[in-house]
Order: sequence, then structure tokens, then C-alpha cells
Amino acid sequence: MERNLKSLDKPDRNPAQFRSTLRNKLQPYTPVIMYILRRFGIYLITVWGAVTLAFIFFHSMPGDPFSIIFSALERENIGRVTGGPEVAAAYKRMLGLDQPLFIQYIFFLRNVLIRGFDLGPSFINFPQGTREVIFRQLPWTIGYFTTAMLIAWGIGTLFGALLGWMRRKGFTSVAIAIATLLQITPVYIIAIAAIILLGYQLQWLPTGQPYDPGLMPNWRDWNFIKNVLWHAVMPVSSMVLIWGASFTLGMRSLMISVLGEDYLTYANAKGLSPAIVLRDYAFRNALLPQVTSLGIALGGTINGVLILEAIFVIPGIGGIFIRAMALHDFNVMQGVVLLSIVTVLTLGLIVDLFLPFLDPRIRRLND
Amino acid sequence: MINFKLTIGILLIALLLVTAIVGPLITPHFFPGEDPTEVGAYPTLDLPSPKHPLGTDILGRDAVVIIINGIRLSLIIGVVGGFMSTLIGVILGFIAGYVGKRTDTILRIFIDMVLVIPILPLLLLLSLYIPKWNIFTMGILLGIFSWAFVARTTRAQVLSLRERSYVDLARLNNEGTLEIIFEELLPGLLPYVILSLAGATVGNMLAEAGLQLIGIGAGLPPTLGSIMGRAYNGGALSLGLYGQLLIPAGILIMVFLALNLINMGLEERFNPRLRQYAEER
Amino acid sequence: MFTPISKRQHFPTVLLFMLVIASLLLASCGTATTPTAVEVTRVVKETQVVKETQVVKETQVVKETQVVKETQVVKETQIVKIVFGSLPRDETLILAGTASNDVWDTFTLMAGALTNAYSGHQQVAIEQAFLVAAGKYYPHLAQKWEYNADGTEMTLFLTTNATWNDGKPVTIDDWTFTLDYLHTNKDKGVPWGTLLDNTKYRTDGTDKIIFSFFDIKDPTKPVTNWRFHSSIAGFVPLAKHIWEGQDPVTFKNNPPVEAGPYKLDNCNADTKTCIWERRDDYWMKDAKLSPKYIVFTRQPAPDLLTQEMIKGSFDISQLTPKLAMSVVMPKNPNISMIEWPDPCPRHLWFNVGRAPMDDPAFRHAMSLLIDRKKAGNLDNPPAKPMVAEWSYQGDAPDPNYADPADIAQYDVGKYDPAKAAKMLDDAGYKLVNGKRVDKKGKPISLSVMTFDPSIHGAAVNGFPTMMADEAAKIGIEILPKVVEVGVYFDNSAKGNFDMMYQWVCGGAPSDPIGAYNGLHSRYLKPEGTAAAANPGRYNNPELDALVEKIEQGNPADPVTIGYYKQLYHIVTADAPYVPLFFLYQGFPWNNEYFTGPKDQVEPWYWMFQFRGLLMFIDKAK
Amino acid sequence: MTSILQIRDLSVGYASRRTVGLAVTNVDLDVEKGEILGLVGESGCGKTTIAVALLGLIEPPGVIQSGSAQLMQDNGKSIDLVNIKPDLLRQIRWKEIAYIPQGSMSALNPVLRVRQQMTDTLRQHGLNKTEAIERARWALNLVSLDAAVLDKYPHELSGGMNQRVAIATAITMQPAILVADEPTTALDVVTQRSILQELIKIRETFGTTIIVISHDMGVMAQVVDRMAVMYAARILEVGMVLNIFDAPLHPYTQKLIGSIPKETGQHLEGMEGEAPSLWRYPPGCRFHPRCQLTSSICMETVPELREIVPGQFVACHHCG
Repeated sequence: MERNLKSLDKPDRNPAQFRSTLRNKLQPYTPVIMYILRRFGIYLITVWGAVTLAFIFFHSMPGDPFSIIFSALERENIGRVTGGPEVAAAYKRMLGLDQPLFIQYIFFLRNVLIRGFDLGPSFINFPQGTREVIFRQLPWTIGYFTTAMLIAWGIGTLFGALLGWMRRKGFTSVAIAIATLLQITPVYIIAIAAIILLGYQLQWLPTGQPYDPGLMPNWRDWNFIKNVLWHAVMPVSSMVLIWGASFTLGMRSLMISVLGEDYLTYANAKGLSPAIVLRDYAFRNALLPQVTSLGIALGGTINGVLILEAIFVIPGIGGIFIRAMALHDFNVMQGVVLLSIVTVLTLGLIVDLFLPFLDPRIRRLND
Repeated sequence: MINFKLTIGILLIALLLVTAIVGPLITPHFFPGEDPTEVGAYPTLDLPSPKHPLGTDILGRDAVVIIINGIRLSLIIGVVGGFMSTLIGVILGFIAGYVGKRTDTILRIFIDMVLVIPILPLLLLLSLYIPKWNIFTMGILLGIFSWAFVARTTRAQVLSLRERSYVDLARLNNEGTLEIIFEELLPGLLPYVILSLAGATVGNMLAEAGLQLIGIGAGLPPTLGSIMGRAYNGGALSLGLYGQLLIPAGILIMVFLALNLINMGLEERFNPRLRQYAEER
Repeated sequence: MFTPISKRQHFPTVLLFMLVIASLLLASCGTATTPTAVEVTRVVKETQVVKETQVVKETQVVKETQVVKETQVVKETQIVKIVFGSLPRDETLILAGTASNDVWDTFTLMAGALTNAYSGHQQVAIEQAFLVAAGKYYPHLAQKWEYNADGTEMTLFLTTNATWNDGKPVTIDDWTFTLDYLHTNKDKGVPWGTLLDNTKYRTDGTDKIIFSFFDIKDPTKPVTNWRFHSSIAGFVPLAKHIWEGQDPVTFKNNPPVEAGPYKLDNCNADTKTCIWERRDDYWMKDAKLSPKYIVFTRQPAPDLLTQEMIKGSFDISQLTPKLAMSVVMPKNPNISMIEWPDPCPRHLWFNVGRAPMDDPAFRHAMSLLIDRKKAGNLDNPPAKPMVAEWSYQGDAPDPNYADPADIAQYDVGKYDPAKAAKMLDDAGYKLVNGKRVDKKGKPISLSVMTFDPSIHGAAVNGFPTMMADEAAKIGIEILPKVVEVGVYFDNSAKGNFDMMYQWVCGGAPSDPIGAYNGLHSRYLKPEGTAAAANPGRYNNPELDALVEKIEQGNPADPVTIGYYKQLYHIVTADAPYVPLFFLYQGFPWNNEYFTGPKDQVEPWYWMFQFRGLLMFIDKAK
Repeated sequence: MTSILQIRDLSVGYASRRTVGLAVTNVDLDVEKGEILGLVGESGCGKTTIAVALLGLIEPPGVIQSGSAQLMQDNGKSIDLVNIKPDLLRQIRWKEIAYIPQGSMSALNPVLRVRQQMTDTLRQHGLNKTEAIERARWALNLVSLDAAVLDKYPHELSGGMNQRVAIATAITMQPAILVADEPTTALDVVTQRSILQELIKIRETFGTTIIVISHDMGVMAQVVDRMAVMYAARILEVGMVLNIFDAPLHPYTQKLIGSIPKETGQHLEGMEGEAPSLWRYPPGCRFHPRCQLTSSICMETVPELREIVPGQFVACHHCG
């Protein structure tokens, strides 16, 4: 070990030795590499499995979008569109929905993998493509929820750290009680409460709509951006409230468990100032697991937005999903689900792969 | 020594259960000779009055009564779903944790898959094709597709349990697998199972409510969620029927609060055992 | 080798990020981004003043008049609210609806784009041959129609001075192109795609198209069709120079080139808002188009919509009548209700393909379980019980079309559980320990498919529950089944239901064939495959024959009218469906800037009928 | 020789809801300058608590009931370690009294490199970066570790290396007193020996006073000059290690010594009964339930430490 360490410091120029030193260098990390490969393999399998699961699920749904759409059309505008069933059949032929499920599955995989997330046309928004529909609205979802999540994380981590650090002070229990209450409140209830109070009773904040209907989207115009932000205040802050609370509590318990560690006693024994102990020993060690939780939370975003987007009339993924569901537009549903699956799993993968690099403790576990 | 949080939590739950069970028996006495839950029994969307403290709903039923029934229905959905998901979750999680090795890997992958698919709304959609569609089927469906989380926590617990020395001891005394499972592991697992059950129950209640709120999975007798949803989507506030929106919401929060109190209380009681569970959540 | 991430690297970034966001939010607080009102100056009147001067000379008097033209302009200034960026409120008609779809860049009547009902394209941009409003035909792209003596041909007289909104004239070529184009693409779900299946056309000059009708099986055999005008009335020709060579499904037609009175200003998918501006070069000079701008936008959640209506931000919205009348109208005197009977009467359909619904006695019994009055009162304004598909307002039906004796005999629209029980006993549905069993001895358990109150109102949602209560008393289990719209259409088209609530459209009082032809066996499909009509799988040769006779007969002809009585008799006696009620729609209308349409007009502003409504809207004084 | 540390009547306890259980009861102890003092006893007898108290690390629920621990500084002034202002305490820590933790594997911060963990203390006590690093290298050198260790994480080092790092960290400020709490637990015998030799070396180089806390008589035998035997929060016997090993006076000590294997095949006598918990100590002499000499007095009065043989103090009614 010792010799090995020396060789780490000053590698020899002699090629033969250099190779050996190189081997020596790599040798301790082979377990890490193996771990990475294995984890990545599992990731691929999971993605594939989940996507397949979703595919089978959607395509075994009883409702068939075209007969729904056209029987609806026939009833809605009388005497204009006729021959609904035939038309529906024609469309199904056109889109290969009459093929056996396995063939459809093959095509589906090919389109998604080779043609870059091409999920065919959206049925209710025909002829628009699913990809277009989703990617046009994705930015809103990301903009709102990721921002909210990050803010919540930042605030939560800070508060949590402080609450944990002053765990013996009386007043923290109040803060904790509040946080707990917030954390357990279903987010949609907070949302509705905010709309009722701030939007409806006091009429301080705009509720829903990404910006004033009169405005034309123009991201160079400061007024427009201000308006968008102004409209974002209520949704974002209500999400921050909820998520911030849970992040706070998470960070606090992390801090407390860290504060019980031997190395904290040792740090105190070394006569370090509380500031340094807090910064370098307590916070630092509690932060990394907290990063993990952020990664996981971010992954869950898309699943979490359904109700909120519906309540705050945000033109995001959730809205599309709900409408698509109502008319069985399973291409779109599939797209959204696919997106969320990949996001969740990828973030999980990133966390699993990079945390060891950030947190030596975990690296030790893997070796 | 009695635990404050635990007591409060249990009291809240008890209160709720009593309302859910006894309520429907009492309410008829306040409406002699009429059925307050009958569609069109009274004018629709009436303002609160001594007779109808929360007014009437869009189908002309007394709001108080349908909220009380709503508690019952929501609880049934929650409990049925809770049992369902706990059953599946615990079994799979247990297998994954106990058998370990490749089985574990495969099951874990499967669990992750189910966890990432936002399957609940789709399910409610599908449910509309079920000919006999009632709260029990609803609960069961919710359960069938919300077991993954339970499975994950259970697995973690089993993993930590089977490393305990007494289990090794049992192995060394070469007890049979079943003996080990039933005498050593399951007793240790019980607290988590109970908590998962409670958690899953409340989780399902809230999930149902949330979806009802945005009008997915309509077509049930009025659960708390659909009462809330109809109030919100029917402009209850402008009409002055605040209660029909706020009270169901309050009840839902209360349920969740109670559960968390119990959870925390138990943690304080058997600290080391449950802390890990708490961190899992 | 691996350096641990240091707090200095990522911790302040989070802080910084938060600061930025926070400051932006603060910066944006309370800033009004659009002007809300401006001062405009309008010329109110111009007068010419004539000046007369007299010049007197010694010798003779010459009177010369010199006319000095000078205009004297009286100006007055007033404050005008500005909405949607730059539109003066008093010239802008704002329609708030439940816009939901995601397509906002396609302006065609084809396929999926048709589900985009709230862009305003089909309301104000397109031009139809005739506008149908309040039962009258108003000539637009066509002037009139003439049938030949035996009704096998119809001549359509086109308007000649019409122009597309890109300036090009609307010619007969556009018409013929459209007819063929739609027919060739008929399997893509285009409107009027099947028009030429049993019709051929020829042109006569530049302003006449002659349609002749033939038997769909044997093209050489001419048939009569006295109702062709009603199917061609709403016809919308496409601009040949735009559409030629385009695929009807994928072509976006953006910006829309149409012959209608309004041009697209812009559409916004995020806020689901479209702004339309009146054409200066609109060809029909005498058309009454009061609003200069028409805005279609999405309405917020009910409580907020209520606020908006009180503020008068919208001219019409789909606010529930209850809210409008009890909350909005007291606070805003300008709001008045437009109420009108929904022209599509509501029915309870039976899946005749399934037992025991295949038994007319059973169907009548079911009908007797429905307390239509009570259910109707759930709605506001209350839905009126009805006895005939086409008898608006639920009055006694026109004796020319229905025999009051039938109504009495088959107690149409009656509520009488006792009698229902008796009928069931007589028909052999015995009570076995409290449960009524069908012919096979199985306890009867049926479902009634319907909607959530938010879709078609409380009455529609409530009656199955009432039915269930009554049925339970006589030992039949009925499960009300509330479903999503999509599931509903899927199930109804595929006959996947026991009983369901559905509406029957097209029963015009003068010629209610639309109320019956949906029962024709030509639509019959096996259960499980989607059928265009006749969801109940009803099959009755007698009815088929009558329907065909009426379809070919001249509606004005007393003989044809005679058939209606028989038809009504069959339907009431056999009850493939039973009438429930007429719904009364009610929308709040804001009279502050534009006075609302008359009550008899349907303010269907989410459909092409709105174009007809426009003729009844005046600028408020 | 002058005593550098005088512990007088020190009582440290742990507060439960109702009572306070004393983990250290009225302990008097003098530590001579430059000696290696051993503090020995079964686990849970309060020896570590003493160390913790000396380092001022007692945190709730722990409380210092009474007593003092006077530390004589070179300038002749003396500081009471157990009741001292936090900031003053922070100053003298590591400069006057340093600490070698028990199980340094868990005592070193896993996410910081050794470099930072060794230098931040020095920086705290006013050295600049380069000086600090120099000092760290020097210290590591002293415990015969390669400077490359500086750039490693604790988990990349072996247990022995971690222990050396801990020692090196402890001596960076050349403290007057060094408290080594179980310095050799969880180490293999060879490493144990070398670690102990490091301690001796340090004493010889700087004349540092070292308090070694251990339950392992073997350790005592190897390094300690004087040792104090603790049982149930009290000190039973203090004396030169050689004397105690030759002639243990207190029955408990006798048993402890007796439990060390001397030559193979010799039967080891165990000790029946077990040490009382800090919640319920027996009255009188706390060892009497397990003592064969027990008489009525043992059950009533607490024996004082008495100097039986010169330099050897014993707390027992039945000695001498």
C-alpha cells in the first residue's frame, strides 16, 4: 500500500515502469468501474422494462381514440363529418394501429430510439406530432416545477441545517411543528387555499395562466418576462412551501444524525470554532445525502405536476396528459409517461453514479 | 408513560372512525321523514341554513350528511387500498429482501418500474370500463398499483433485519427457513407493516381525493375528494358554500396529521427500530 | 483523482440562484405590463357650412352666391379601456369558453383540428352557403336553391361578388374543387366527404351548380331528396389557390384564407386566446358586424370567472346560470341571461341487443321509474320534461306529427313506479326473495351511463340515481355509471351499455326526421364495433320503411307529414329510447358594450352557429 | 516532581428524567508532569467520562455535578478545566490538552482529506497555511507516516495509519497533556505495539504528559508509569504500575491482574457477578457484592483512598 502511494506521487518516466504504475493506479478503482457498469446495465434494463410495461398497458386499453373522436365529431357538428367508423378504420390503417401488437411494439421502439423520441401523431391534435405537442409545453413544466424544486431545496437545506444545529433550542420545536404540518398537507389543498385567499379574496396575485392573455410571448421583452414571473409567484411559492418543508425536515434529521458522530466530538476536542465545525464537519457531511434526495425529488416532478397544472392552468405536460386521457390519445400519454420514466430513472442513475465521486463514504461501501 | 403525539393521533383517528361509523346512524334523526342523501331532496346549492349548516350540494343533498358519508367512503377506499398494497408490497418486498441475490435484483428492477409509471390516473380511466364499478373496486385498484413504495421500504427492513445477530443465531441452530421467517423476521417486521398499512391507507385516500379534484375517475358516490372537486369546480366560494370545500379539505389534512403523529409517537417509543423507517419516508 | 465537491463550489450557487429568482419576483411585483385605458378622439359629426354674400351695385342687383366649402368638425374625447394588448374594449367582443385543446396553429375543418372549437376559426372566419339562425336561412355564399318538380335535382345559385380574405374572388371553380377534393379525401374524416356518394353535380354558367341525386346502390337510378338544401346549407368552400395539392389532414391553412368577415390577428397557445379582426374589404356590404375585434379566450375556474364577469371582462362565458343569476347579476346590472332550449332533446336509450332491454314492456317500465319533473328541477333553469323528440318547450306536440292518443296510451314521460311494478309482474319479471329476476331467472342488475354534472348539468347526472332508488324499491338493481366524455362516446358507439343518457339532434319542429333516422337499421353494427348512429342496435323494418319514405318525400307534402304520425306511434309503442327532457341552456351576457342576441337564438359560440348569432349583436349605445 | 493536573472531587453524571446517574463519583487524582498515567477499568466504569470531562466535551444529558481539575500551565497559572469559559477552553484545547480519540476510523471526518483535518486546528490557533502544512508533515514524519497521506481520505488508510494520523494530529501543537482514549482498540497486536511505542517516543521527545485510558492491563503493563484502577465510577487503587502488578492490594485489582494469562496452561479465574449500572450503585463500597472479603462495614461506609504502601493508594476497608 505504502509503496503504491509513493508511486502515485511521482510516476516514473521509464515506460515499462510507467505501465506498471498505471496498472497500480487503476487497480484500486476496478471495483468502482465494475460498479458503474453494473449500475448502468440495471438502468438500461429498468428503462426498457418500464417503457415496455407502459406500451403494453396503453395498447391494451379498451377505448380506441379514433372511434371516440369521430363519434364525438358526428354528434357535435351535425351533418358535416359523416361515416365516422369507416374514417376511424382508415386512420387506424394509416397509423398501423390494425397491426398485431408485437409489430406495433417493434415500430414503436424503432421510432423512439432511431427517430429520436418520435411517438407518432397525437390523435386528438391530429396531425400534430406527439413530440411537438409535448416539447412545446415541456418548458413550462420544467420552468415552473424545477425552479420551485430548486428554490425549495435551497431554502429547505438552509433551514434544516440551522434547525438541526440548534436542536437543543426550544423555539426549533415550533418551526418543526409548522414544517411538519406543511409537509403533510396535500399540495393541491395548499394550491387551492392560495388561489382562494390571494387570488380570489384579496386579489393580490394572478391565479393560473402563464401570463396575461393579451401579451404575445416575446422573451426579449422585459415587460413580458416580468409578467410571466408575476404570474409564477403563486404557483411556485405554494410548491416551495410544501417541498421546502419536507426538505427542511429531511436536512434536519440528517444534521442530527451527523451531529451524533464521533468526528464531531473530535472536531470540538480539537478546539475548532463552532462556525468551522458547522461548515466543514456537520453541514458538509449532511449535504451529500440531501443532494441525493434532491435528485430523486426532481425525478418525481412530472408525476407530481398533474393536479397542480390543472389547478393553476399552466400549459404544461400535466394538462396535455389529462386531455389525452379523456380522449384515449395514448400516443401522447405514452410520450408523457416515457418522458417521466426516463427522467426519474436517469436522475436516479446520475445520483447513484456521481454520489460516490462526491461522497468518499459511499465509495468505501462500494469497494 | 403515555406519549402525547401518539395519544392525540389515536384520538383524531378514533374521532374520525366514530364519525364515519356512527354518523350515518345519527344523521337521519335530524331529518325526520326525509332522506337527506336522496338526489333532489332539497333545492340544489342552497345557502347554509339552520337545517343545512353547510347548505346543499349540486344534486340537492344535505352537505353535512354527504360529507359524513364521504368520510366513510374515503376511509373504505383508503383501507381497502391500504390492505391491498400492503399485502402485495410486503410479500414482494419480503421475498426481495430475504431471498436476495438475483431475485432481489430482478424484483428491485420491477419495483422501480412500477414506481416510475404514473399509472394511477390511467387506472381510474380504465376503471370506467369495469361494469360493476364501486368504491371497493376503486380501493382494490388503488391498492394494486400503489404497492411499490411499501415493497421498497419492506425490502430495506428485511435486509437490515436478516443481518441481526439473532437471525444468524437461528440459522446456526439450523432452524427451518419458515421458522426463521415466522419466529425471527416477521415479529421484527410487524411495526413497519403496521405503519406501511397506515401510510398506504392515507396515501390512497389522498390520491383518490386529488384525482377526483380534477375530475378524473368520476362516477363514485361522493367521496371527500369528489365533494371537494364539485365544490371547487362549481364555484362554491362565490355562492358562499365555503364549508363544502374547506371542511373536506380539513378532514383530509386531519387524517394525514393523525397518521404522522402516530408515526412520530411510535418512533419516540421504539426509537432505534423505527428511525430507519422514518428516514425511508 | 476524485476531488470531493467543495461547499465553495456549489453552495453559493444555490444561494445566488435563489437570490436571482427572488429579486426577479420582487421586481415583477405589482407592475402593470399593459396599458389598461387610453384617451381616444373620435369624429362625432361633420357638417358643411354654406356661406352666402350679396353684392349690391347701382345699376342692377347681382346676386351671386359663392359657396365656401369648409368643414366644421366636432370632436369629443372619451376614455376607452384597452384589452388584450391594444384593442379598445368597446369595439371588442370577448367570448370566454372552456378552450381545452392543444392545436392553435391549424385552421381547417379537417380531422383533429375540428376538435379545436374555441379558436374562433369556424365561428367568424369561415363563410357558409347559408347561415341558419332561429330556423331561418340567410343567403351568404349562395343566394337560393330550387328543386326540380320531382325533387331529383337541386339548383344552387351562388353569390358572385364574394372574395377571399386575401383579395381573390370566390368563383365556381372553388366550389367544384372543394366538392371533388372533399370527396376524394372522404376517408380522412373531412366534412361533406360522403356528399357525392349519392349525388353528382354539374355547373351551369358561373353562378349555378345543379346537384342531382341517385340511388347509392345503382347510380343510374335517380332518387328524390327534398332535404338536400339542409345538408348543403352549412357548406364551406375552400380556396382552390390555397388548398390545391394539399393533404387535408396535414395542411395547416395558417393564416386562414377564408371568405368570412373576420381575419386572424393572432392566436396564442399558452393562454389559449385568439384575436380576430373585421375585414375592411368584406364583400357583403350590408352585413351587420358590430364588433371590430372578436376575441376567443379561455375562461378561468368558476370562482374567478364570477369575479371577471362582475368586472365585465367578458361579454359571454359558460358560467353556470346559478352563479350568474345569484352572484353576478346582482352585482353587475349590465349582465343579463340568455336562455334557450337546447335543440337536442335528451333521451334514455336502451341497448335493445341485450336482455331484458329487448322487451318493450321492460323498457316502458323503466321509463315509468323516472320522475322527470324532479330530475329536471336539479337544473337551473329547470329542464322541462317532454313527450316528443321535437316538441320544443315540452309543450303538447303538434297534432300533425304526433297522435295525443299515443302519448296517453303509452304514458310518455309519465312517472308511476307502481304501474311499472305491475307491468313487470305482467311481463313475467317475478320477485324472487326481494330481487326481480329476468326470463332466465337471473336477478336483474343494470347500469345507466351518464355524465358528471359539470358536463351536461345536474339533471342529466341525477336522474339515474333517482331511477336506481325507485328500481331498488321494486327489486331491480340499477347502477348509475358516470363516465368521462371519451369513454362515453366509445361505449355508446360500440353499444357497450345497458341503458344510457343521450341526446337526439336534428329534430326541427317543421321536419323532425332527424329525430328518427338515427334508428334506421342501416346504421346497425354488431355490439363491440363502432356504429355511426343507432347505438341501441334497434332494428325494425317497419320503421326503416317509414324513415325511407319520409326521407324521399317532400316535407311540405301532407302525405309525408302523415307518415310522421305512424313513425311516432312506432317509437312510442316500441320505445327504443324514451324521452327525458329538454335542457335549457343559460349563459350570462354582458350588455355593457354589445347588446345580446335574442333569446330564441342559440348562442353556441363554441360552434359554427355563432356566425348566425353575430347578426343579432348590436353595439351598445 | 510536580503534578500538572489535579482532579479534585470530580463527579460527572448523566441526567435522566428523574435522577442523575453518576458515571464519575468524587474522583481525586493527581497527574505528574511528564508521566504516562494509565486509567484502567471495565468498560462503563467511567474512565472515558473522565477524559471527556477533562476535554470539556460533556454535553447534555451529561452534567458536571461537582469538582475541579486544575491544569498547571508553564507560566505557573492554573486553569480549571471542568468549569471554564467556552472561548478560553477553545484556546487551550490542543495547545494545552490534546486528545487521541477512541477508534479514530470513525473520529476522522470521512469527507475531508487528512490535510484539512490536520491543518484546520493549526489554522484555528493562528498558524498560516504553509506553516500549518509544514507542521502537519513534521508530525506525520514523527509518527513515521508518508506525507502522501495528507492527500488521502481516512477510508483510504488502514486502521493503524488512521491511528497514527490521530496521534500526529494530537501532537501538532505539542500539548502539555495528551489524553489517549483506548488508543489501541480494534488494532492487531503488531500495530498495537508500534502505536504504543509512538506514545512512548512522544513522551521521550517532548516530555508530554500522557493519560492512557484502556481496559487492557496488557497495554498498561507496556507503557504506563502509574496507573489508577477504576470501578463503578470510583477509583479503587492508584500506584506505580510495577508495584500494582507485583502486589495488587485491592481485591478488585487482584482479580484484574489474576485475569491476565501469564504462562500457558494456567487456569484463569474469572470474576463472578458484573459491574453495577450507574443507576443503582450498591451502598458503601461499590465492589462489595462481588468481593469475597465483604463485611458489614463494606455495606455501610464508603472506603477512602488511603496510602497503604508509599505511593500506592487503595480504597478498601480490608487493606493494611
